[in-house]
Amino acid sequence: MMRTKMRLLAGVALCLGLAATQAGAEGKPSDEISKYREMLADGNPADLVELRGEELWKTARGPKKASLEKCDLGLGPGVVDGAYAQLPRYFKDSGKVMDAESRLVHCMITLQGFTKEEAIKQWFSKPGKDSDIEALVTFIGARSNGKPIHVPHKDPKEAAMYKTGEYIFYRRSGPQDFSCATCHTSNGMRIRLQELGNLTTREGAGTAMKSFPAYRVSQGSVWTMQHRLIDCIRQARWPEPEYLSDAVIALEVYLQGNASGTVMETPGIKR
Amino acid sequence: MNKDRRKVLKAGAGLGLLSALMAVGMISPQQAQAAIGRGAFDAKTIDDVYKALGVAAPTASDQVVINASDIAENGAVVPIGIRSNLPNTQAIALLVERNPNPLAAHYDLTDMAVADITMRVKMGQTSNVVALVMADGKFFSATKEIKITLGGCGG
Amino acid sequence: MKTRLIAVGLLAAFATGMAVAANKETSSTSEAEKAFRSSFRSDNPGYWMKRLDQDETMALCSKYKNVPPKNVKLKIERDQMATIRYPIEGKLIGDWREGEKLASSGKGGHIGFIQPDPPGTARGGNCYACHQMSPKEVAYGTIGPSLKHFAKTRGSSEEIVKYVYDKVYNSNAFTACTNMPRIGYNNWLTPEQITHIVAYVLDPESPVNQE
Amino acid sequence: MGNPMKIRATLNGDTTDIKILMRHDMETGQRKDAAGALVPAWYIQSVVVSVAGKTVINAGWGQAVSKDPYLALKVKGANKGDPVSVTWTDNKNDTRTDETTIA
Repeated sequence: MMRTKMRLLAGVALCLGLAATQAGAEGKPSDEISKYREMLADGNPADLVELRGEELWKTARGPKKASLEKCDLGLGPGVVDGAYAQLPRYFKDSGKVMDAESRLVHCMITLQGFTKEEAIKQWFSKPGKDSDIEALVTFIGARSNGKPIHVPHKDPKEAAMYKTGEYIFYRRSGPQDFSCATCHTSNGMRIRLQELGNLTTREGAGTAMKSFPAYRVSQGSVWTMQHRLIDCIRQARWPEPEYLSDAVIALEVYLQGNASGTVMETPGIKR
Repeated sequence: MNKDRRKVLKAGAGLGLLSALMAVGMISPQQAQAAIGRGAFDAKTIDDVYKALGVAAPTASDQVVINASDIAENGAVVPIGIRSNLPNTQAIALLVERNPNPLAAHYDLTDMAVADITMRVKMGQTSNVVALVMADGKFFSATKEIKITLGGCGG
Repeated sequence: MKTRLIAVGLLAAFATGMAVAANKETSSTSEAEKAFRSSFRSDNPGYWMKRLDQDETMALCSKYKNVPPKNVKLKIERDQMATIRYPIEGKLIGDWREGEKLASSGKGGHIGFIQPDPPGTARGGNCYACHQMSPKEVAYGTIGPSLKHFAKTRGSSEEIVKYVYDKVYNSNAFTACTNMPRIGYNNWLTPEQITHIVAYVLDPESPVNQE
Repeated sequence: MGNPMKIRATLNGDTTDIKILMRHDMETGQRKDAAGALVPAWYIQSVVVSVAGKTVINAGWGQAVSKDPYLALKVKGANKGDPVSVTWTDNKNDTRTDETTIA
């Protein structure tokens, strides 16, 4: 009911007609949307999620009754500050290129003794059931605020992942002929009223990547970058890649690589 | 005290009664909380909300200001601020005309409060929102239309 | 007017696509495709996974990042032009009111384990995601050109009617590797539904051609 | 019990800005779950804000208040260091109080 479905156009068009006669001093749609976003920015519910993540990080949990404080996110055991901004990266211990989320899950398995299934059982929140992973990633992300994204993909394994990410970015298929590139390779375009970043540029990729994890008001929860990308792929009408799969991490390497140099500012707040 | 009593009586059984009672120290906030009828929240039209609150037609006033964008990208979260420049503002309420239950929130203000409140509400569709204010025992209002648009991929 | 409704020549095109694309690719591309393909749950139904298959057009557009060399571009456009099919009744202008609903809806077609569409969800054309149409709708996208007052500026001759139908049916017949989906060719909408969108664009009564 | 709130209270001149974020799903009673069943209404019905022990605002809320509610208000005559207390109560009589001091 509250989430009124699609009959909107007719309604909106009608109401616009009315509004035009009622109030001559209407703002431009783009200005009004900016105002809407400004009003949202002051008071991001993700701040509460971040606090919960910090608690979870420090709490001894799992079969090994250990906290995550010794987790190596790429800058050494226990170093959280600035780590998110330099992920994904290649990890020798696992022999894989890992993003913040796959590395976090790795630590939940190795340090806390969870199985992978247990660790990722609830990788995103549902109404009434908050996700621990989401909270932890929000905490980790915020500890990179003020730091520039730096994913140079110099290691051969990272370079290969960047190439794979680029390949997937341009790969068209499905009943709408979509690829990521369909919406995200031009400057200054909109889908409906939503600006689309040109993700092949530092500015476009940076604007997107610096603000995740982000609270999405349409979903009423924080979305991690994994969630963001998996849902983009759902919107492209493809089957979903698995959580933490290489396709998603490869896209992240590509996007973080393109965004490198942009200063982190999380958690964001989005439509 | 006499003057205050009259004010209380004038306010009637509606929105401002509790704050008025609280202001003169006749009841505590806890009592006020328990005493506020939920009926107004169940009302299905603005008129019925007014009836439940004991409000006759409020006077439109440019001293009541709604601070909100004309367009909201998502109806699940619509930020709305209400400010009253009227002296002795005792209560503020927000109504969303086309929601199933128009009354979204009401606030009884004590002397310490500035009549300037911001909140976020759900709107099922494009609608007028009404800011209802009780000041000095009288009711005033402001109205603004907020359009709920579709953002993103639309799926 | 042709009045055939051919079921769809899609499957063959899907099947041949991958092979054509794969031939000339470097090994890094096939590694990338392998990494991509291995990223999906093994219990995805086959008819979902089919959506990852590429026909020749998709494969070529991906390979050239949507900027194909001239000869490839011309070949795609020629091949795609030949795929266009028309409704049985032969009438290319339908009901603009139905067209408006289709143009406004971005629903339908979502699959997957997380948030698939409820059964029976109707597919929309989602035109407003990319195009301005009725001047009264403010929430329009700008990925595609504005279609506001389309019939007012370009008329609604038989040629224009056919052009709009053909373009919606198979956008790649006119511009290879355009961002616009091949809405008829991919069976996203039926030929009849496309005639409604044509009406929404061209009917003088349609909001698109009003102030 | 509920989850902690985030309360910011800052003195600017003679006015104190109080900004409150609460963690609550604010179920309207009109949403359907994945199985198509209505999710029962569960939402905050009252919020009381007090400064230095005195009530400033007494709010009644309906189902229309957004998930993870946000409330901003202003107070006159408060001082740095004064305690600010916020209490919400929902329709299942769950309640939560958090406090901060004016900075």
